[in-house]
Amino acid sequence: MDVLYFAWVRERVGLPREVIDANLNTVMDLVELLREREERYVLAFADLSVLRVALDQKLSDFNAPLTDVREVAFFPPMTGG
Amino acid sequence: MDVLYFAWVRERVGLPREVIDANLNTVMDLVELLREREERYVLAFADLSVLRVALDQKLSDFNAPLTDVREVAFFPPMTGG
Amino acid sequence: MRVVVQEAPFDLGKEVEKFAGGRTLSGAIVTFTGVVRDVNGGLQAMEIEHYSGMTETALLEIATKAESRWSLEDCLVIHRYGNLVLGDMIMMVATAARHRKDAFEAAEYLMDYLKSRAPFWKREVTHNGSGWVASLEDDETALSRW
Amino acid sequence: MRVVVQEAPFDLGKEVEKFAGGRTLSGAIVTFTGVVRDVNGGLQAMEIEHYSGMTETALLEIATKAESRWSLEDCLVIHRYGNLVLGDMIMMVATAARHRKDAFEAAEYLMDYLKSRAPFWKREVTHNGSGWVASLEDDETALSRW
Repeated sequence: MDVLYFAWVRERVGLPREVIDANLNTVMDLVELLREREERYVLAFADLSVLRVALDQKLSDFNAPLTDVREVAFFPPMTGG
Repeated sequence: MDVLYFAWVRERVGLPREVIDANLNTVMDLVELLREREERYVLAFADLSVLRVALDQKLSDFNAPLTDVREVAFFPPMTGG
Repeated sequence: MRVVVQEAPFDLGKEVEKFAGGRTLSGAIVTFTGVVRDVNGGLQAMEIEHYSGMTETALLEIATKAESRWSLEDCLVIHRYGNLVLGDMIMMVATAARHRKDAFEAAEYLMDYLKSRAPFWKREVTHNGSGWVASLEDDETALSRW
Repeated sequence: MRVVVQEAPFDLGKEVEKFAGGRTLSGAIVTFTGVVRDVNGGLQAMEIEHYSGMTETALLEIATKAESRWSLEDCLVIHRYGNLVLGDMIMMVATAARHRKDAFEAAEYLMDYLKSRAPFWKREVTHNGSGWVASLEDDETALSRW
């Protein structure tokens, strides 16, 4: 599974993209897995209320299942326009 | 006093502008004077609810006084834009 | 603020570019352009009559009100008169503001007032003859929201 | 419908001219242009990051929703990413409709959704350093009106 980070999430994690292979049920499980790995993930995922998640390039939420998902992206609220 | 007509008011009256010299109190007095002159004015001023009047190039109404007014214009509701 | 009443066509692209270019205070530019369209089929031309003198005054008054009511950096109104054909651009307004809400609302306000408070009258020429465009109840009630 | 995501500048005048020109069904064309402005003073540049792939999909979805909700003849969205400087045009939308109400509302809808549903992130570079632009509560609540 590809995991992508954008804007300050990318900066805190320290990379734009990585591959995570693990048996996970939901997005929240992925977040927990990352938080347990290193301090920089703890910082990036400190406040989930200011984070958004997209599954296979569609906006989703942290309780969504990861079944058949190939690409997960984490980022702050968007500021386009 | 210059009296101007626009759009279908101009067409019904048959001219775009004329000079009227008379001692008149209000716009309504001018309308009555014109109506008494000829049938084409009766037609042009048949329904005042679909007419607008401007005094010296400012929108006004039929009860307004003509004191010091130099230019009166009659026209249908505007359709700009 | 700039208000133009002219018979000649205007270059929409150039006007928009000129209006929007080089702004460093306004984040939001809104434009509206009115085009001669074929409402009921068979339209060949449109003639626009106006009240020279009063038109300029009325447009300036409308633009001044818009600038006093919203936080605008600038606004522009161009309106044509005379003979136009299908697809011709009749008029345009443009607004520049820090925030998009101001730019949008001011442009809508300008349009609502232009529609029924600026002394222009449209006449449509079709295959079957010609007639003056009737004013719309909607256009009058649109003013009540401001 | 046309949706463009690009790093290069776009020519606002030419885009507006191309979008508006030759229309005979739409009487109303509305455009919005977003410009890099100096909000707090000292802005030098703006960097726009985006989520390539998702961006195009999100913009198409937003434009499709606008066309299904209002009676539009056409709509256009252009959004840039990369490095921009003060006064640069960031993005534009354009809508063409028979009636001005549809054209205005659809343009505002496109803008509201672009602001908080298209995956772009702005970073401002000032004399004192740089920082990510925070999303506005206002932009989120703006969606609730649709």
